[in-house]
Amino acid sequence: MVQKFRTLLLTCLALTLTASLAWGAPLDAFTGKQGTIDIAGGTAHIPVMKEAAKRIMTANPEIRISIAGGGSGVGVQQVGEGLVQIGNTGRALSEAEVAKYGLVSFPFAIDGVAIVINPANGVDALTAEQVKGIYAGKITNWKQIGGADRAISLYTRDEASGTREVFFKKLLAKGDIATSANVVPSNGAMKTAVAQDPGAVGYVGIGYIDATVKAPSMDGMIPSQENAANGSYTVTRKLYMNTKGEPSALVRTFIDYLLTPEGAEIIRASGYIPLAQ
Amino acid sequence: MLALVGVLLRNGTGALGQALFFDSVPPLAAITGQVPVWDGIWPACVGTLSLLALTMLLALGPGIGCGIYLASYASPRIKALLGFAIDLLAGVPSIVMGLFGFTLLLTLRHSAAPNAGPCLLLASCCLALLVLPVLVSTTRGALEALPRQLHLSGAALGLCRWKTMRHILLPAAARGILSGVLLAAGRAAEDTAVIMLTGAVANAGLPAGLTARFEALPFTIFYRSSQYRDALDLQQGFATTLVLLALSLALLAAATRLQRALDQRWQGIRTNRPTQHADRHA
Amino acid sequence: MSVRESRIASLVLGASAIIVALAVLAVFAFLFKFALPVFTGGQGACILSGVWNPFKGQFGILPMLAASLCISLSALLIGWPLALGLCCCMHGFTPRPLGRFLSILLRGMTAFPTVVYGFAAIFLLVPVMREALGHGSGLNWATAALILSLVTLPTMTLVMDAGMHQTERRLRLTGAALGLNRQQVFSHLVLPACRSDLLAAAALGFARALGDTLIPLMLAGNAPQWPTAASDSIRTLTAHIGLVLATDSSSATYGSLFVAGCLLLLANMCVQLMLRTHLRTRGAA
Amino acid sequence: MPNTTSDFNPTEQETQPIERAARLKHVCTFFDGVQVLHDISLEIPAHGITVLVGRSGSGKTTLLRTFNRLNECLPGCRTRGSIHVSLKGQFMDVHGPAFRDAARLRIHIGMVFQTPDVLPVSIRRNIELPLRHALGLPQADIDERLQQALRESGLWEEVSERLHAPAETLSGGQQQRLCLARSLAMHPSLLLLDEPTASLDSVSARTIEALLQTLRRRYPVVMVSHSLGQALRLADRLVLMNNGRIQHIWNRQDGLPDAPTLETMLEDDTCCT
Repeated sequence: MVQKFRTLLLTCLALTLTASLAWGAPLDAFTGKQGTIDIAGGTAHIPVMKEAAKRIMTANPEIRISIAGGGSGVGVQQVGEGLVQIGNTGRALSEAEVAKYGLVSFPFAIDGVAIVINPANGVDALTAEQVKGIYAGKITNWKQIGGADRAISLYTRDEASGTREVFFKKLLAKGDIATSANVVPSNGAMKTAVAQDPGAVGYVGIGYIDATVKAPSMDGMIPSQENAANGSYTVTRKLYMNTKGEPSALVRTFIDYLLTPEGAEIIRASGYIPLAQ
Repeated sequence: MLALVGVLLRNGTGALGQALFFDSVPPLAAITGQVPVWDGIWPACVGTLSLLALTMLLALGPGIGCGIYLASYASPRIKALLGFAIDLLAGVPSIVMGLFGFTLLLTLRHSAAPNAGPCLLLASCCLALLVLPVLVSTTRGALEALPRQLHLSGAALGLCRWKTMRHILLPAAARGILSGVLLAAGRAAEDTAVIMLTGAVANAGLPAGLTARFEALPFTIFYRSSQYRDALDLQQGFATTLVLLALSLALLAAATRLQRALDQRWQGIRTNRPTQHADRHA
Repeated sequence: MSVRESRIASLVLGASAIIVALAVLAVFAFLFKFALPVFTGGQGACILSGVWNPFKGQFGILPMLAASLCISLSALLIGWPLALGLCCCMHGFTPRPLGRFLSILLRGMTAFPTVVYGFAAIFLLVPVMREALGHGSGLNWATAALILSLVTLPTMTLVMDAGMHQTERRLRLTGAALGLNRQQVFSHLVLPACRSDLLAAAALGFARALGDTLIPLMLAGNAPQWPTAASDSIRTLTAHIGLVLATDSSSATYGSLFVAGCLLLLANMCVQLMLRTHLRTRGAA
Repeated sequence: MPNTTSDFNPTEQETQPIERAARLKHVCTFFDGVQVLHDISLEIPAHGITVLVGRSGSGKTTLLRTFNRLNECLPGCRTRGSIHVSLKGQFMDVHGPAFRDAARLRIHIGMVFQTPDVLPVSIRRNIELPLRHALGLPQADIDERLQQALRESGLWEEVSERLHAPAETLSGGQQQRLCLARSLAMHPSLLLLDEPTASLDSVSARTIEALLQTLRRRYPVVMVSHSLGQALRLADRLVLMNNGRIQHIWNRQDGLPDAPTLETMLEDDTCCT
């Protein structure tokens, strides 16, 4: 029995060792460091943060990283109050926020925000005007814009959402959002809701789009990460990490890690476009 | 209800397995915490259990103590006043309790402990407050439901108030009190709203101490239901609900067994029922 | 030795009572303390108004208060008669094995985590409701109320059952001696004698429905509008707190959190006071 | 042992050999302001059975409970007057300021209630529990007293085989004898019985009565009885109560009244009002 455990332990050690050797170069920056990094904020960032944290903690168990969501607003507030070391936002900080808390921003990726509808919906193209009409509550049935006879159900994000802010500014041009719109608390919840509701219209970060939802073209622009990267899709935003003042050594290492090629690979795998350093 | 469980089982069983708990990390290494688990729910299980233990540790003493106090020590005025306060506390929604934890934290940060953050201890304190009224009122109820004669018997035998309580009333009411404890533990294990605001996060690994953030099963379920990215994630979500369900039911079963054992130890062993019946008419 | 032990016991018990009392005070004091600046700062009128649109400087949370009350009342309307019906089943209106099975099932249901209901309902009930109502998203008042009634059902049933169990034990023999069968004893003697238990169950169910966060957050749609129809997507105070906690801590949005918390406390206090006055007048009569 | 006679502070030492077990002087008891006992003065002889009779509500049970101050356990009760009880050979004021702890009094006064009040524990623990926790006796003494008390109450033959069974499985008569045994095991200075046979069938009642006949020589007994027949059979001293007052006292050596006379007196409540 003991023998078995020992073999198992040895295998584990060996695995860890090979793993750390394989990822050698960028993760080397963490060797010998220890401490805690708490991360909170934008929900779009979570997959990236999680993968990065997984690799770092596997290579160096002395470092503990905790990741919470909550939305961009939470990110600003918690990092501002000093509750976390990194607060993620899916939008640029306002001047008031920077001034109030003394925050420093580190953009690391680009994400597009796209309208999504149920795959069963026949509509394939929308214009910005139509979207404004839909969200203002003026267009209430899909047949008014060439779809089937079905009532439109609106989905929007909560006020703390960076996705909402981008959508609101760049696509709606700060137009009205009807109060009857359903409010969902995250990108994932948006996708779940739209995937289930045949009459739904909502918006998510492009990284979240998969086969369960459909993203119609917008004013002729096809929403995809390539188009967002080359500038032919304009409803985009940057994803930021924010720290209160200059980051500590450990946090700085974490941020730098995401800007290495390995970091870029993680970002790409999560569906975003890495920002070249 | 059965349909609900059925659907959960159908959708969830597929994902039940080692991978659900430990992802790709070898179980032994994961359990001992040598290798952090990221996509498994093992840290959440440990988180929930430690949260539960800490909460009950904090709540049991004052809860049961206050229940006893109200049942037999308090003056009528205090009884009415404190009883009302407890009823009010019982009605505080869990999200408001979470909000309280949050305000408490902000206050602490601006005064005594500038480095305090959301953590296991804070979450347990708020959860303890949440389940306190359950403990107090079931303890009080169980004691007050005992026949008045039992108080008199104790006194007539020359036992003082505390000894009557300790040796006669408490054991007689143990069953009721235990069901209160169970109810409280159940609420503490399932509550999401409180810990959402006071320390539960999506990923933290095994709980690292009282002042660290932690993962918890109910929060993980809530998180997966809104953040899942693919079918596997969803299936794991279902499986996680099954795990939480199993945990709750295990708690229930354990308490029922304990109740039976207590009864037997206290009341004596019931044997040969037929003869006993004959004795009655002897 | 015995004297000392009992003195220590009274001290410990008294101390725990004081701890509990302090805890209650602390909860209320903190929330009111954080809500107070909202009113003294002049945001009070703005928050206690009817429109929520933070981008236009409108921070009214009254629609959410209405939504909270509507959802919990309708959950009560569905759940309470059901609970009463279940109680009848458990007290002699169905064969004994079924009654026993129900009682075990209900006890098990109390152990069901709320979040499980929410999770399952998103994938089971929501599509059904969408089709049944013909329009809307399926995330609405009706869906949330239905699930909430299911969540509060076991608690209400068990509270009723506990009261009835006692009363029935007291009255069964008397009733039987009067020539009544079990059902008649139940409906003519036990039920009227348990009026206050029925009421307490209702109050408890209402309070739990009012205080639940996850079900409305996951199922009611969260649109900050006045509830007008069962298919409306609405936002409760609890869900509002969950959604909005995230915002910048100086705005009126943030202040609205604490006002919402206080409103919930006040609503709950009203229920408690009503229950108490009722019990007292009944007790005096 | 802390609860022995040594820590009593006798307020009144009787010089002559004690001939009485207890003495009440001018005792008045109120419940929520309503007077239940009016100026009761009564002596209980050191030997024999004193039986209290009277109609329902005449204050018999309340009077019985003044001896061990059990009324204080009920809400809203207030008692005035002096109560002296002979405890382990010392005649002491148990209601005065020097005697604060009623529990110390009650371990010396055994009480049996109208309905058998067995604790919801095993037969053995019913007797053990007060011995261990009220008297603090070591296990050896407890075992000895247990057996002795069960033999005294005539239960030993019936229960020695199943001491670990729940006491509730005993018949009513057995339960009542168990309660008696529980009191006897405490070696009481005074035994209070509150209609001990009221809830029993006539055969069980006879068993208890026979038991009391054997106990009367060893313990002073105060007993409430509803049955005039029983009262006349057992009483060495008969106290008739009416409306919270003592109406008449008879001693056996002076002759007890016959049953019809007593019945007439019970029915006639005009004499005292």
